Amino acid sequence: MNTEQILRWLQRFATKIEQNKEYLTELDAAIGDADHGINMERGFKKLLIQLPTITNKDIGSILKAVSMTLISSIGGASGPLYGTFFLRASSAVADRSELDEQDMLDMLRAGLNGVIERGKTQLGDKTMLDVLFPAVTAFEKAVDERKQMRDAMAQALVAAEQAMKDTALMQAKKGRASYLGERSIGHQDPGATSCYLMLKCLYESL
Amino acid sequence: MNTEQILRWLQRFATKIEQNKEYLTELDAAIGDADHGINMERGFKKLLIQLPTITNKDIGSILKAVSMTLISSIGGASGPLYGTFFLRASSAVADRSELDEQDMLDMLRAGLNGVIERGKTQLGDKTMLDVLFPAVTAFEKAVDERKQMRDAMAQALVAAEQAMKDTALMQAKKGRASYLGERSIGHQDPGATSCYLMLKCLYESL
Amino acid sequence: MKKLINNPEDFVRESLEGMAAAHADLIKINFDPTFIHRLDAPKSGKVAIISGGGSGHEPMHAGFVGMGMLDAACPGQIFTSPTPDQMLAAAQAVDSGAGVIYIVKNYSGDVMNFEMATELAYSEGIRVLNILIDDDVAVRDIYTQGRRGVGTTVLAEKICGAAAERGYSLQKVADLCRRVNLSGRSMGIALSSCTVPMRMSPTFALGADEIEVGIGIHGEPGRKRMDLMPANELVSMLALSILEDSAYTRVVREWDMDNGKWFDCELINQPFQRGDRILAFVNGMGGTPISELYIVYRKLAEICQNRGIQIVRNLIGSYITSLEMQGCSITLLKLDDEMIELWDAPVKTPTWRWGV
Amino acid sequence: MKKLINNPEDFVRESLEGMAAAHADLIKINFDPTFIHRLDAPKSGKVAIISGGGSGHEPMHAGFVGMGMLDAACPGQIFTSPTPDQMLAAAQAVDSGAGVIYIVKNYSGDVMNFEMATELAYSEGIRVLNILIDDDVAVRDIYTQGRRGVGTTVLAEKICGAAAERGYSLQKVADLCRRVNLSGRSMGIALSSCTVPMRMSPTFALGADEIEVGIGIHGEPGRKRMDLMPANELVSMLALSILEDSAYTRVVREWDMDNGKWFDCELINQPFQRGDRILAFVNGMGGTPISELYIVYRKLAEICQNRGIQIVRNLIGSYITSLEMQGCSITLLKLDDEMIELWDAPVKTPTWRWGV
Ligand SMILES: Nc1ncnc2c1ncn2[C@@H]1O[C@H](COP(=O)(O)OP(=O)(O)O)[C@@H](O)[C@H]1O
Ligand SMILES: Nc1ncnc2c1ncn2[C@@H]1O[C@H](COP(=O)(O)OP(=O)(O)O)[C@@H](O)[C@H]1O
Ligand SMILES: [Mg+2]
Ligand SMILES: [Mg+2]
Ligand SMILES: [Mg+2]
Ligand SMILES: [Mg+2]
Repeated sequence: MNTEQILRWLQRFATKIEQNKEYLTELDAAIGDADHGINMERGFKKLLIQLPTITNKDIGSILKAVSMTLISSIGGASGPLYGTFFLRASSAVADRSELDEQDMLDMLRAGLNGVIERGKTQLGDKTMLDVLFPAVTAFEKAVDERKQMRDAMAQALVAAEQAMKDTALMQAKKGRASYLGERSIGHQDPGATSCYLMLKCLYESL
Repeated sequence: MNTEQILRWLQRFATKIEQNKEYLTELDAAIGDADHGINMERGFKKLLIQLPTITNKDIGSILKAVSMTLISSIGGASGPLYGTFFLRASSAVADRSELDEQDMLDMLRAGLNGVIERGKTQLGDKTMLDVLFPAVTAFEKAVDERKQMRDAMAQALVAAEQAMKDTALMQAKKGRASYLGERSIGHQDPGATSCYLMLKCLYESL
Repeated sequence: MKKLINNPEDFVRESLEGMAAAHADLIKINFDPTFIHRLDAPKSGKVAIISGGGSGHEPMHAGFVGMGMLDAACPGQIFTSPTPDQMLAAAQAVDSGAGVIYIVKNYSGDVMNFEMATELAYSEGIRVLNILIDDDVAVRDIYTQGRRGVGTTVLAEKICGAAAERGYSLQKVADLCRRVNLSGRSMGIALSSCTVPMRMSPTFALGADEIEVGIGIHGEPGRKRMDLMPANELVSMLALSILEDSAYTRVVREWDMDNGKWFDCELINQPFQRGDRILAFVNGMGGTPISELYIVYRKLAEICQNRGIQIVRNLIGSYITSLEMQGCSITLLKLDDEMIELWDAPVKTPTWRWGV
Repeated sequence: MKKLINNPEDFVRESLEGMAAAHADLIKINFDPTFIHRLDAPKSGKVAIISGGGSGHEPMHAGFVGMGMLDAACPGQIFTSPTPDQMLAAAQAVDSGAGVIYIVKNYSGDVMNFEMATELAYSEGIRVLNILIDDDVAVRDIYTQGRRGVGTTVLAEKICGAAAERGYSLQKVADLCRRVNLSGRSMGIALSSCTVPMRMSPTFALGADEIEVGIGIHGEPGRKRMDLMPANELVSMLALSILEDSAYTRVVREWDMDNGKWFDCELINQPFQRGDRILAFVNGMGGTPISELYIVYRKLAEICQNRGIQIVRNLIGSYITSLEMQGCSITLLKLDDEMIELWDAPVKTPTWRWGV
């Protein structure tokens, strides 16, 4: 995956967030405070403005810049989480302008670990982690099986989609949805959903 | 009209107010602040408790006591107006235990003048005055025509009933209803209505 | 409409009992007849300021009782004027001999009850004066008993309270109170109706996007119904109604303390003009969050600045309310040095406390 | 739901601009990144207290910036945590070198953003500590990230602000703040939902006679839905949930300033007991008239008295709100002599002013 594809990914993801602003907000309305789409869109609108100014940078620098923008404009729970994801991802691929399958795995895993540490979340807490973790695991398995980038990512995406749907079965233990107790069961998690969109855009940009 | 009849009048009026609490309040809701029935009932409930304690007094003293009770418990616009009505009425018949037609006229006229002075109202302002004034005028005419108490009061009541209905045609110029401007037209005045009830009870007590 | 109340009949009493329990260091409440008074009243040599009116406008007036403001307040039932016996008892409780001023909002009920109280207090040998507040420009005075008393009441009570605390004479406090009234104008809007506890249905009905412009503090209508507009446009409408109001002349009744009778006196509010220094008061009607009041103030400050009118003091919050009504009112008060100094003077009441 | 706003996106900015215009003698507002700070900050030798959180809870926090309370406040979008860059910029603006304390309410978003800010401020050489407020007994901590931060936040900011003003060291203010948190408990109810301006439909739906017990300040659910009851019964329910709450133990993360890393520390709130001296705080959620809050206080005072718990200070009003939500919360804070003295200490902010 080269710099251009990384930029395409970010561009696509930002656009996807814009298109799904209402949808993500409605998901958050059911079990949270009805702002996940609004929060994400605030950050990714900024990113869309910023992207043209960072096209000539390496992948690490691009992801770092993305991280800073998201951290300083999303707020809420998703701001630090997506911000940390991109921050850690950027460190894993510093100075690079091309990523092979292993680099991609390192990048995703670094981001994943960032989310876990920042959010103090566990699997099954009904958060974005419940999509990110199985997706990265599936990607790793595919890479171990020597799958090419596109195929490996396709497998990750299949896992991510199922995992996203499965969050509906979980009772939230982190974030605003947790205050609902059992009432959070039956609703798909908004952060998990935006995280799936991020991975989908990544796949589509390859 | 003797002391007993006066007491019967007050008793009847108080009961009538209790029965018409909702109705008077609804009339006030349309063009005022929805409390005329509540206000009147607060005062007349007190009066009902007080009445047994003043049965052995003369008419002037009874009316004075009534006045004090109403003044200190009704509040709003109707408190001082009914209070002043009974206060002035009491002065006109001080120390008396029996009233003839002329005494009754003096009493009503004194009360009427009290209402005019206290309220600074004119005829046609859409207030209780618009019932009280034509009723007293009709009573006076009947007394001039040498009608007996019951007949004279019957004539007053006919005038009062028509006058009460006619308040619906007027635009309010005093009290809360006046802020409605032309929107006050088409609604019967609550104070005029309670005033009609007072006169009706007076007639029925004879 | 849901409310945090018990029996609606007990609303006023229980709320006052809560106040008394909460502010036992400042005020005392007397029941039957009901009035709230300063713990330290009567204060020797000090003119006493008493106000009152229907309940449902809290914190006005009970919240303003204390050092530097009111000596006593007489609460009526919800939206119903209190009675003369309350006012008389309050005057008797707080009069030091230096006299009493009743500050009265111009509504039929309040005016009549306070007039009776004035006569009663006079007959009991109390030196008493009666000053009317009538500042609501929304009211067409041609077919009413004149403008209603609204926001300027709050400001008059603060300023005159400070004057009385400083030892102003009865006549001087009365003159000042009249001057404050002649320097203030107000207008309000309602986004929703209030609901009187005894009735539990809304006082008036507004459509989903409708507002009432020129609302009174009891839910009385004002100028017109219209569709909700952005805050900036609403504020412009209110501010211009006030700033462009021409001279307002009317005759009011005041008490002649020496001869024991009423006399008519003509009063005139002069229009605002470029160069005026003012106090800008943005008031919430009870159900409006303060964040929205600041949005209102923002636009109001801009309008005043553009017209060369200088806001030198401001007050933003819910001080004269209409139960849980949503909406706001704006009061602009032209200030002079004396009024500024008195505004800044120390105050210590359940609602307000500064300088001490 | 109607609101006095312009474009919903401009709500927070315009409201802050109104505040800045109204209180230019006390505070200054910086935009991009957004924070409100004391005019006179940094104050040499003084520990700086910074708080922040989503907007929509006004007057908290911006209304508490000023002498004797906060040095800076960082407002986020409505109900959305502010961002680390705001918090860092605020710290840089008000730090005198004596250090900075972030007072953080326990919500995922606030905690994560403030943790990032703490790390950033540390890396910029600022002596920074991070104290959590988690006082909402309505929350079942078994399946959440613990109790939410609500009313105790307001009291902690007043008390710690006074301590910082007196020259307490960074560690001493932090210890005090932790102690306040360990001495306070809260719970609230909603009679109606709030409506977020960007969405304009109610956050949650309640039936005509339904209330939400244990409501959070963003409209999050708490313990249960039930039918409206008389105020006295609701107050009993809230008060007993607080007074009978047993010892509450949890592990929170704090910042080790010397080694630049997080460490876990176990905290315990002890239950209230007979003989305790407390501050009783009855808070309105934004749309509740103060008259109703006094009805709540009346019953609360009675309950405390019956249990031998002595209310020595109280606070009644809308200080930590949820837009125009109707309802209230009760916070009880166990006091000691030091806390009482600091509570009484002078304060001068847009919302609070006494002693000066
Ligand atoms: N501690 C956490 N760890 C990981 N993800 C979390 C955590 N808390 C919340 N989230 C995610 O954040 C999403 C909500 O984001 P958003 O609505 O933008 O923020 P907020 O909850 O502050 O309103 C949730 O759906 C969940 O996926
Ligand atoms: N100035 C006045 N003179 C005579 N009657 C008046 C005056 N003002 C009001 N009223 C009467 O009082 C009635 C309203 O009484 P009520 O509702 O009890 O008091 P309030 O208007 O204070 O709520 C009106 O219907 C009207 O008949
Ligand atoms: Mg959310
Ligand atoms: Mg009425
Ligand atoms: Mg009334
Ligand atoms: Mg949020």
